[in-house]
Amino acid sequence: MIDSSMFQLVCFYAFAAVTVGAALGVITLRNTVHAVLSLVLTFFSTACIWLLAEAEFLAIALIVVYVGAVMVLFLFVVMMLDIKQEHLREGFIRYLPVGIIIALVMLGEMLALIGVRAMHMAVMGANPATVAGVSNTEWLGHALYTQFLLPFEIAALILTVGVVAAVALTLRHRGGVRHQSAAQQVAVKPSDRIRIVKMAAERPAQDKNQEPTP
Amino acid sequence: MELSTSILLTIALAPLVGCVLAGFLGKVIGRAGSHTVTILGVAISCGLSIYVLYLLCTGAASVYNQNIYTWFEIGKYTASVGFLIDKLAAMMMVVVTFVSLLVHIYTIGYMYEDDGYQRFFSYISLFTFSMLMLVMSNNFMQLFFGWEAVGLVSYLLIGFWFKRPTAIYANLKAFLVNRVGDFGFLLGIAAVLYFLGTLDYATAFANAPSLVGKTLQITQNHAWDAATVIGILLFIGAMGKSAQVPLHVWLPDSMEGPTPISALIHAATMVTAGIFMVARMSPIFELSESALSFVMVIGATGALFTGLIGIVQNDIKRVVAYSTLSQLGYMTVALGVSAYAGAVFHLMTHAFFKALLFLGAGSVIIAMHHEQDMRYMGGLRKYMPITWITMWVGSLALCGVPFFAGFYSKDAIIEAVGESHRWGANYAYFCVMAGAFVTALYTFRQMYLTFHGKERFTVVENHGHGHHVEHMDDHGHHEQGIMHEAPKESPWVVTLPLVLLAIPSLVIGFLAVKPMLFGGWFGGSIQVHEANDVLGELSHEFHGAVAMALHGFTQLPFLLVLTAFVITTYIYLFNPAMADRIKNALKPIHAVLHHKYWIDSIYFVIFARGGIKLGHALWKGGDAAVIDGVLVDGSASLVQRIASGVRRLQSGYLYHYAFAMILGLILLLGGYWLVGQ
Amino acid sequence: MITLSHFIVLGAVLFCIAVASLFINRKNVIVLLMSIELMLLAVNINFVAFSRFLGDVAGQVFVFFILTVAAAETAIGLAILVLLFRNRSTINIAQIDSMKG
Amino acid sequence: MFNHLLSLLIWLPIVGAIPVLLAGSGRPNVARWTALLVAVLTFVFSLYLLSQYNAADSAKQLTESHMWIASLGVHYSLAVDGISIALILLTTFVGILVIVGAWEVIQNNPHQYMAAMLVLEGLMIGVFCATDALLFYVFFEAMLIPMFILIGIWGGPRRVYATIKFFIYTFLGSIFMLVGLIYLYLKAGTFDLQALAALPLSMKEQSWLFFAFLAAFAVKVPMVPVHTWLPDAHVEAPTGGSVVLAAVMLKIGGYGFLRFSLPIVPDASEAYAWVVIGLSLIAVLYIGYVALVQEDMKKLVAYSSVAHMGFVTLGIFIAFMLVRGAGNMDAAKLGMQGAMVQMISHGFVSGAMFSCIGVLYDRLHSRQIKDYGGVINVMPWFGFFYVFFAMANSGLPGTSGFVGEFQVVLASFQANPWIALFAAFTLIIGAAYTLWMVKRVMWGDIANPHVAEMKDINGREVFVLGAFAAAVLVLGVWPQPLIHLMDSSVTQLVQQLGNHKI
Repeated sequence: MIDSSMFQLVCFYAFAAVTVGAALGVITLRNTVHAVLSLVLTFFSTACIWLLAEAEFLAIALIVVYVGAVMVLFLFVVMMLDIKQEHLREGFIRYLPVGIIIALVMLGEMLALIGVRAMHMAVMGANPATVAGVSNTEWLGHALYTQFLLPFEIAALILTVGVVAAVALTLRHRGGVRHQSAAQQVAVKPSDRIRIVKMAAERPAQDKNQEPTP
Repeated sequence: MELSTSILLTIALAPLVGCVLAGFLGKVIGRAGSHTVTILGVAISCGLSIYVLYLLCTGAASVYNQNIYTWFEIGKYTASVGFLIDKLAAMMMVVVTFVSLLVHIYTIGYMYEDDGYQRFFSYISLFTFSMLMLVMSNNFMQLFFGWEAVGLVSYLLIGFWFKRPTAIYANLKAFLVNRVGDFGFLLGIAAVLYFLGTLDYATAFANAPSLVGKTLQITQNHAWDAATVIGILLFIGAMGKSAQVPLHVWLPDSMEGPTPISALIHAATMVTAGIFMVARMSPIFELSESALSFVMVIGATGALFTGLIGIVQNDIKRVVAYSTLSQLGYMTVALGVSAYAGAVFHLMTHAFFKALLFLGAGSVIIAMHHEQDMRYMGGLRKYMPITWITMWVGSLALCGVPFFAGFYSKDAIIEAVGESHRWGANYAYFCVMAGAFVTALYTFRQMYLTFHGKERFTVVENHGHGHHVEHMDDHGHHEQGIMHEAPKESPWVVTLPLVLLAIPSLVIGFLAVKPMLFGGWFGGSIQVHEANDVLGELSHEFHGAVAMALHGFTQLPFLLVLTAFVITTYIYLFNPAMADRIKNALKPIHAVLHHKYWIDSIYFVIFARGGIKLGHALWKGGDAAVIDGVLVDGSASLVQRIASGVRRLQSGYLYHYAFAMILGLILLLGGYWLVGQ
Repeated sequence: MITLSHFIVLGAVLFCIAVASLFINRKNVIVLLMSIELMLLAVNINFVAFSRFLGDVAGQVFVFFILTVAAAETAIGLAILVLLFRNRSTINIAQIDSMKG
Repeated sequence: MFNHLLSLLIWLPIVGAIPVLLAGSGRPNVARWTALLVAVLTFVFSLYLLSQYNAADSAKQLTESHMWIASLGVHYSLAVDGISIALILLTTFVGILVIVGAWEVIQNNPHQYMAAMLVLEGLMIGVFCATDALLFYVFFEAMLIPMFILIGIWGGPRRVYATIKFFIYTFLGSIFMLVGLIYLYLKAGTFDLQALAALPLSMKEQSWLFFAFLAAFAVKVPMVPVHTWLPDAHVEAPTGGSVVLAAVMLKIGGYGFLRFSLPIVPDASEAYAWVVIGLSLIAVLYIGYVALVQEDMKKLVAYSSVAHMGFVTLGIFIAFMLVRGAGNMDAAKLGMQGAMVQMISHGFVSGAMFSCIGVLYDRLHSRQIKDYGGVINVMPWFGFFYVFFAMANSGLPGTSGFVGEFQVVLASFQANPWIALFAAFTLIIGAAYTLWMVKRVMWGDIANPHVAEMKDINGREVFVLGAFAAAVLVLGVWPQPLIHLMDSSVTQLVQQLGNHKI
């Protein structure tokens, strides 16, 4: 009989392995589309790990927001741009050892600093949300809309600005494209449509030589 | 009776008014207007000065000493503008305004053709004002004002023909050499203030005895006697202004100015300011034997050696200029032997006869159409008799022929030097005695070359051009020795001053010798220590002017003059070729004299060239190289060099920055880890 | 039994993978952007874990914010990328050095 | 009538600059006349200030004080004494003349030029009025901005180098002063100058502060060896900029010594007086020789400014030797007054010299001496002014240039004859470089066809030069009113010198 904590551990290892594997895929895959898809997998498995940590709202948000929106954006861009893959991979092999060494050194330092062993004892306690008698979403939502209201609003603002900025950056007016301008149509004035021209009366033909065209 | 302040102010300011009117409104009031206002101004001054002198002489007025206004007042130190009018000052005022008046009149004729007519009158009136401020001053500050102001006018007038390169060189030289003297003078004034605590004459002279025993710590171990320091410093000022060796170099060059100026400024008045000043400071000078010895030796050197140069000069004005230098030396020697009255007396007689000689030379120059070289003159006496006679009067006075004005003053000086027992008096006696001979030599030479002998110019009647094409500015251009019309006597505005100056040159000595030299006429203005009173000694032997003159015929100076007369008469009248032979025989000596002992050249190389070289070195080496190059721009370029080194780190590649960040992160983490261990 | 260190080690590993990516994929901006996403994810894992273990809601709130900001950043980053590609026809970073000093 | 006369004097030109600016480049004459009106009004008010001032009272007068930055205890406090008033009058006087002087000369955006001048004038008056150290500092630094603009926009070909040199030089110096002021504030808790003057300080503190102040003011004066910005700034500056720079801005250095170094760090000032005196004498001699060989007229006058300002610092610091060494208060006053008179006089003389060079430059567009020669043939009236100011520059008695030098030499002789000896060298060397320039520019035959075409000065230029000449002459002939104006303030200053702080 596998007890629930053991099961959780097994799940964690499984998801963690997928996460790390997919992350490695992100950075090594030759085809960028594959890399993006691999990143999707990373996010997905991470969301699963968060579920293990009973952070359900964030796990769902990660999938919805990231996988659903951000990653699609990535894919869209990657596919839209006609990127030549070959020379983007230049130096991959050359810098691989450096990258690995630095990554390993950093990992070692981090682990040493965190003190993995000391934290080994920190077993997960009771879920605070459960203790409070509410769901994780409610727990989080309560904090967001009370204590963190201002940052929340600011975050919203940042997102809006981000959207506007992204649009503004990529918007491009192509010359020679005929299109309808509703605003101009509405703001039209009579003088735009009709022009009254005063002309001198027609002159006799013999003056033509003396007086060139006005 | 007290002299009225308003009269004195009128005396001083009338020429200034003339100057301003002629200077600023010259174009409006025209030539005649200009000379009228300036002559009027000076005439008023002259008349009132004579009146003031008369009042003082008759005893109708006492010595005037009042401040007009306070120039500055700081604590116990004050400087005022005020007048001290005693007989000394009054006599100087009369000499200055009288000569100035005559020069004004003379100028009408002399500058007739010049464009700068109004400007010239403005300048000489300004000069009269400045000189009056100098002699009327009752304090050192105002004295210095007058001192420098006459220097300024001298500068302007030497450079009056500012298109001539030589004139503008000479005026700069004159001003700068004078400034060297003023440098000492200013320090002398500072020393007076330091020791006596005042700039006022009366107070300073009253306190002067307190100088005895005071010293100035010059260096750690040397302390100089206060009176000596003051005396020598003040005398350095006099050396500049009165053109004493070695600051005499500017005076001959100053002959670049128009001749009336040479007469007024560089012979009669301004150059004697130094003599006047030392006489004025007699209470201070009397306290220092060393200072007086210094004065005497300098004066004696000038009296003889500058006279020697005069012998080899060919420019008629330069001969007179060197004779002025020599005569100034005589006056200075007189000061040095404490015969202040003798110096001032000679100053007065010299003012008349030297102005006469200069104006006469000017008259000759007009007649010769601005030819100044005596080698192209000769035989002029028949063309210009008045000039000829008056010049002879002046020359005899200059040589010290008995009964002429110069005799009384010069003989008194020679006698006084003979009486003196001061250190260096023997040397001075030799110099003044030899100087008498030299004076006669160059004076007679000049007269013979100019007025006697063969005519060394040719008159070429020139019909093609107008006669009066000779303009002031282009007189250097015509060929030497060629005249377009025969010389003729100058107009009356020129000859009148000559005659008016010839009269005092004849009689003033005779009239004034008794009171001025031996009668204690100057009263308290000139103070002589009893032991130094050489004139007092001489007064025992004085039995009237006639007796003195008759006695003079038997004395060595007159015999020397006579010898010189015989020699020059022989050489220049009867055997003209001999002059050249003597010149060739004495070539080295001639060269020394011709180059004026190379003093000018040495000064030019050391001070002018050297100064410019030093300036360049300091500028390029100090300012440009060290301060700007190393410190200012150097530090800037150091920053730039460091920055351009650091700049390479900014490759612009994102991954380099990322690499740097990660490296930093690793180091940071490693650091924490190490600390944790 | 899952302990805190499991999560943290996972976060550290992910972070280091992303760091290694910065070196080996130095030319490809898209992969670099994705590496940044990975780094953020690693940080988020830590936040979630600590929040869970300390019972503090702030950790999860922060993850929420990070997600938001990261989304905005990605949007702008990709927009810049598009612009870059449009103007230079490449996304090769080696050719982008206008910040060179 | 006015409770805030000093504020009015400061802010009138600054605020007056706004309508001048608003006139725009399209209506240059409106701008010019408005600027002139403002400058004249300021001058009139400064005359009124003079009439309100009681010269017998040595205390600071017409005090104004408002809290400005409460958290730092900084006050907007103004007051004047005789020294300040003299300098304020100089500023407002020169203010009019530079505006008239630039009338037609500045064609490029005259409204901005005039406005910059007015702002500069207001700030300089502020420097002379401020009795709060930080307020002083603010004005002191703010002054650089309009000057920077004046040189940078209307300057000559190397103006960028010159402005940057000018700015960095002066700014570097004043940074040290700021540090010193902050130290004083931390120690005393106030920026009030009077309180700082009463603050006891150890010798070590005083020495540091002394050199901090020296750095700021020596650059401004400027003293050797930090003078090299001045020739460059002058050469590149437009005429008006040069005039203000020489006439007023340099004075702020000397004024700073009087207001900061002397009262706040008297003991260090005494201990290091020899440094300043030595540098002043070097300024007289070394700079004199450097000036002699300059080929650019403006540079020559700029160097002569350095030499003349040497007399200012000499006069100020010789007072220490006299008060503390010889105990001769009156001689110290003589030296100090000499320094003050020299400041005012140099304002007139150098301003006039630069105006003269401006007149020449407007006609020939050259400042090189060799391009001129025989100018007096074609410009006799100008020649009169030029020679007159040259004489004043070489210290001729009867002109203001003489008074200060005379007094300083007299005073320094009392301290040490050698100092007087070296100082008096200026008589020779000053005359040499000035008159040599006059010789090469003015005298002689017409040197080239360009000179022959030069026109004599017009009425506007006669007004500017005539006003300067009148000031130079009046001050030279009768300096007593000026000396009386500053007498009580100088007396008090000299008495302060005697108070030991340790």
